[in-house]
Amino acid sequence: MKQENNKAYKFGMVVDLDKCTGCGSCMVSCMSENNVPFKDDESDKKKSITWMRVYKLTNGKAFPDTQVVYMPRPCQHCSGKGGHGHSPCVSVCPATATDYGHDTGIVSQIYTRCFGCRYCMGACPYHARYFNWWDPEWPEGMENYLSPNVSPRMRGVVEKCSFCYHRFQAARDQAYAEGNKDEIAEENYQTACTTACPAGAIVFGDLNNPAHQVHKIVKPDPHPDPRNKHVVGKSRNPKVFRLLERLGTNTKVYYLSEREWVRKAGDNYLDGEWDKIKNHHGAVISHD
Amino acid sequence: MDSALIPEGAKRCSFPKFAIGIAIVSAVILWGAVAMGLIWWKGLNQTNMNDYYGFALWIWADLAIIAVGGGAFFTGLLKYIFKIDELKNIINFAVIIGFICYSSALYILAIDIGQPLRGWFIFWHANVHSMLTEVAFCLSAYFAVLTIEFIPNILENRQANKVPFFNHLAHNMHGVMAVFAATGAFLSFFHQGSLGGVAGVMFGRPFAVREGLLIWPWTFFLFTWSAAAFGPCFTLLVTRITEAVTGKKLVSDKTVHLLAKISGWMIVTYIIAKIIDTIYWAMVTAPSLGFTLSHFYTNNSFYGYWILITEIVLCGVVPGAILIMKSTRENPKLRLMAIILGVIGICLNRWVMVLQIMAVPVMSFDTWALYFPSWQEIATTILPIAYGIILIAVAYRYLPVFPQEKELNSVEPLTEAE
Amino acid sequence: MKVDRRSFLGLGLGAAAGIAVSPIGMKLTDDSSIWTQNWPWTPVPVDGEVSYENSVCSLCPGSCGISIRKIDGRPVKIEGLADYPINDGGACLHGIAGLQYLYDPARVKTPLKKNGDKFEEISWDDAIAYVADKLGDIRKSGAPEKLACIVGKDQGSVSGLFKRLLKTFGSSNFYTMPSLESYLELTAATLHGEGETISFDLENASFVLSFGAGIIEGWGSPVNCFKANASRKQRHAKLYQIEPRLSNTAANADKWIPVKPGTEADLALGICAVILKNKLFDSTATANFKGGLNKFGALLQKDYTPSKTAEITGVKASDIEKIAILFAKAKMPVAVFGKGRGDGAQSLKELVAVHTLNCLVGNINKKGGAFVQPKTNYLEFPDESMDSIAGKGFGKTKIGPYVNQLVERVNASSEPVVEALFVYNANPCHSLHDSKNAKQAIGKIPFVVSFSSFLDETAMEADIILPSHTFIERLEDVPSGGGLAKTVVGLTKPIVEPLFNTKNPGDAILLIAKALEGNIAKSFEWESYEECLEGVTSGIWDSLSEEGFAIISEGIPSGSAKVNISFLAKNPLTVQAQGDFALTLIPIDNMRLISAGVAASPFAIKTVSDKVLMGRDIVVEINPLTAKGLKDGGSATLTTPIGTARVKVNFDEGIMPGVIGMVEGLGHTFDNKYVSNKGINVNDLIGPVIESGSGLDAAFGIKAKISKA
Amino acid sequence: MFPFSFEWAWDIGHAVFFGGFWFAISILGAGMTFCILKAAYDTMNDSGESHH
Repeated sequence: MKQENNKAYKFGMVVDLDKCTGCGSCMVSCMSENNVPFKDDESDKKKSITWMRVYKLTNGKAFPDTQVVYMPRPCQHCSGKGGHGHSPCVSVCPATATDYGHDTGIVSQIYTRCFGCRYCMGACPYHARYFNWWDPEWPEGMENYLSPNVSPRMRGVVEKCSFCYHRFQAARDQAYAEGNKDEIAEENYQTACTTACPAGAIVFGDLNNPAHQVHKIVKPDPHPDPRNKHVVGKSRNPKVFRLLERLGTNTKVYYLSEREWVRKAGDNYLDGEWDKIKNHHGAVISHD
Repeated sequence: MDSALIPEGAKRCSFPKFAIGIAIVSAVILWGAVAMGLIWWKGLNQTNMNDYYGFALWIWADLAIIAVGGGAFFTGLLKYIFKIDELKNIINFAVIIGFICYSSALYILAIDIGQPLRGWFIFWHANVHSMLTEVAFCLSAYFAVLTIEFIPNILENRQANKVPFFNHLAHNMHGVMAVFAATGAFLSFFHQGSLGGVAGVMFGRPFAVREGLLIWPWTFFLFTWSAAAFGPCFTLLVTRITEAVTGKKLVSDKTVHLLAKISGWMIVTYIIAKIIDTIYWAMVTAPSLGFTLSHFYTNNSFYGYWILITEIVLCGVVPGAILIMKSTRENPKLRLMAIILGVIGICLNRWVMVLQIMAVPVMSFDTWALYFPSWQEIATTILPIAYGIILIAVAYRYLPVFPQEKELNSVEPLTEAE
Repeated sequence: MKVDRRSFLGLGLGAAAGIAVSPIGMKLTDDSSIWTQNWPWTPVPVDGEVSYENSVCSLCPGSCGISIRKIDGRPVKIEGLADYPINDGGACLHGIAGLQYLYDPARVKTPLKKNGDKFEEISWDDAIAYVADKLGDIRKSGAPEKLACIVGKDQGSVSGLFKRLLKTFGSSNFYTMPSLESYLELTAATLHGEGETISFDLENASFVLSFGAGIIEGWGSPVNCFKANASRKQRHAKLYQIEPRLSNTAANADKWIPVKPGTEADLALGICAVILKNKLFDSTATANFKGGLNKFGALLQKDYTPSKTAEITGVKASDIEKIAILFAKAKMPVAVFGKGRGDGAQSLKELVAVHTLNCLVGNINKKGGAFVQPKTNYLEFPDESMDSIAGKGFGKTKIGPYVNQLVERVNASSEPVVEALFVYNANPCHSLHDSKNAKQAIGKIPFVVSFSSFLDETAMEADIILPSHTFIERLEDVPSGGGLAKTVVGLTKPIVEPLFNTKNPGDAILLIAKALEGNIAKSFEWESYEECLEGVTSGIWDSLSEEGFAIISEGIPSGSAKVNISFLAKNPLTVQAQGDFALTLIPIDNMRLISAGVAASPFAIKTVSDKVLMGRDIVVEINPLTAKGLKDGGSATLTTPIGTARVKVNFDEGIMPGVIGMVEGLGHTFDNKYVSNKGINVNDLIGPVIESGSGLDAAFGIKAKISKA
Repeated sequence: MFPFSFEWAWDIGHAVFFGGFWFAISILGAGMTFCILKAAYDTMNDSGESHH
């Protein structure tokens, strides 16, 4: 299954949760960029399509020690155990309707191929995948604002965040036009949520490229985690963590927070486990 | 009026009585058909499924009926491969039950998918790494096998049999049935297993994921084994019900005891494996991912420890024990209780492996999700039962399903009820 | 017989086999799946040439620069405009969703005239003639002051035109809805003198002491505030948030100081007391104080000792002292006022008390402090031509200082105090406290002219609607506001041809003025609004038309500011919540909703949490300690002195015991199923409380009780 | 599913999976063909007898 190009991007994201204000710009920018539909009642969040969803986390303490943090959650674009591209969803899709781009690290979704078995949704622990329970409908005239870069989905198929793949295609075409085949400028490919964030909390780029912001912040470990061979690309920044890293999903969306309880909320730990690892969390016996 | 079609010497109720019975059951089918129509016309928004419950009642029903339908391949395996000739007395019926289960499974899949008209993509654009792909291929192939196994029995209908070609065809098919049975066993092994694999490979779902052998998680083997173990229970249960309804003895105790015994030992071996698997999962797998057993069983009253204990002890260990001991096995009441518990157990196992997986939160800040099916889901799930009843009734009335029927009922000339 | 059956069976099987092997089945299967991939009822957006246009968003005082992506002239996406002096690329969810307003189902597509209780379409000519005719009668009757006008904000040329029309007509009854801008000016006027205004250098402040200002809840110039707040991390600047609930701002702050609702002013005075007592103030700054600093100090030492303040506010005495010292000793401290978005009800005592902290520590007109400078006015209107009627009418005093008094007077008096009302860019029937009361008043006015783009609650009360272009379809100057440390005027440009038979409100005014003839027409001798705009902004027009914006003022103002402390020295009373129930209901400003002006877009509503809106039910925040007898997520009945509502409750440890929080901006009732008939309008439950001395509606909340439904 | 559908790959996964599948299918196919042909043959034979 190895079809890696000599020039492979590994697009990823890091979200600074201390900066995130929970304002919702990323959600709306995503919706309008990707022709996401809306219904008259969207308050049932289990039936509401939000490629980018902002979760509200609390530290569970009583007044006045309560703390709250907002966590934007796009598709995590898992590269699967050992980073071989077998993400939880890609490996289960019976019709190859979702696939892992070994040249980009992006998990794609082919709406015209999907026949709606929803196995991928069951397999995704992040609830990043959404099913079109209804036909998409727009009020009269409003379909005029739909973007031709992203095809509206029909009823009965699964959809999810694509890291604005159409923007990658545009940037790639631009790079080709400018004659530098295998180098897309960092600023030329940014997702809609990243550019919209008024707090500048989201940073997006190529995790393989040391020159990119995202790489500088995350400092992905080139070697597998000695404590769990399935985990690769673990951050060597002690303030950076990933969601459910222990499962070996190897997400490419990282989170950054100064607050310990927030970092702890990123995964599940048995009693006492966290205290053992928190201090050298991320900064694992740093290779190289 | 339809006496010409009824097997020679067999006593059946009057046609009007039969017709009325069929009509009543057909009403249920109609109800289901309406729901089915709604779902196809308006889409899956007719269900109570949501983005947390992509898999729900239907997938459970699928897994459950395929599991209990496992009696067909297993009995076939014993009869044709292991040459346990005694089972010829029940193999026809086992096949019919299997046929009903598998045709129902296919029908449920057809309404469960969001784009039924694209259903064939699963074959055309097959992703061979997906357990579901394996299920689809083996399941449909095995359905072909069941059809093939069913045909001879149909051709043995009094009128059909008069047609020389059919007569010969039936004869020849019996001749090579072993080959078909072997193929069926091969296919069943894989799709039953893959259904277990469906859950076992979800490494994003600590409640479902299991280690395993090569590409196959332990659930793969547990599902195959449990289908073989509990399938016969269902065969025996349906036989018992048919006997009750027809007021006739249709299968000799000898045969029943034999199948019950085999089933018993299968259940015991399975439940030992299941217990080991559960302990390993609870002690090693889940903790390695940061989860304690209590996380899965103590949030709400529905998904409590009771479900685990009921599945493994009450509906696993108990029926197993009853069926392996001669004294209890040959006690009709205890045996009936055991096979009922067994059938409940396998269905409960499939429920847990579909719906509890969806209910358990994985992200530390996520919440439990509970779900109750819409009437459309319920109606479409009950439809196969009605369809099964009709098919069995028709088969029993017009086909020589039970070779022992005549000898077992030769003595008393009574008018039976249907 | 036998033969028949056999041949029949043979035939049947043959046919079946035939169809099975024929390609018909395959073809149909394939075609059907292709059909599902191109369902005619699933739109396919047309592709075309991509282009970008810059403009300015005027949905809120933020006035952010926006870039609109177009496909063959069809706008498909709004994004923040990079390098724009206010938002530099960032954008808020409402601006990004702007295109949904363009196609809003509730848009008024052509002038409408009320006939009985339903609207009829009429032409612009008839509409203008009708309005001019009605106004003409009022003028003839010799009481021109009975024409009143309510606008969203008193800034920009369009408001200027309304004001001018009223003046030349002969009325001084020009009202603006409450806005942070107006509060800043009022505070400045009280402490520093008329014509001054205040802004805050949040981008540089090293210690921000916010008295409930929702710095990331839409306060001031939202996106600019988001950026300033986000940069705290790099600058190691601190934010202390004082308010009764854990708002997003409080959650994001370095410290959240819960305070009893409505006692912010007392806390500020308590802090002043500590600063004065411990000589932590800047003596060069206090040199600028007049109006009885000593009297003020004495008063504080008597009534606002840490212990007494702690009593009133619920903040520990030790904390009050700590905060005072931190604030006074900080390198670049700034105290920020204006609860929530700052455009709701405010108490002048609170505004002045908080700003006095800035004056005491001497951060006025210093980097990272508060800026005090004259209001910038870039508009140069030629002198109006006034006739005797105009002069006489305009000379008469206003009905009341603020909209609330207007509403009060109209409802109180039997014969109409207002004959005709213009409403532009405002929705008083939804956003004023006791909105039912406001609705009644508007309904009582014989002739109401709405210039709304949408058939909102106020427009529905109007007798005639002269629909305006949305900000995507029109030309307008949009000055920044809301305490922004610099003043930037942006130019909103028409991005698309108007979708419907609407006009630029500026042009509508010109038409009315011309139709009124006489001195009024003479005062509006422009061919079009565009010509007018170019004229009145001539000073900055080149920059506006070329850059898309003009920076009027920037950087730290020179000179210090005199401080007149007499208002506080008179020891004004702190406003109390109306009623005598045990709990206090306070409104919550939620960034994902809009409390004043237009309603939130479908996209914005979609992002609203199910802990705020569940189906049709609004969800209120309540501390578990206060929620005796209630079930988390269950229904309850909320009662205040002016109303009762069915709500759902959400147990939240992030709100003070004894307080109930209800979000603002829901409960719209117009015809847009995506945003209307969701929850209730908190202003139906809270009534105005007029602050003595300022005349402001200072209702920070209202007493309430809640019980299981 | 077929070498001409574009997900097809000549790797182990496909070889094993489709190998097994087509093997089973061909057995069923062959088995049925045999039965039908033989049945037809037998039918012709005994009808031949009846003429004598």
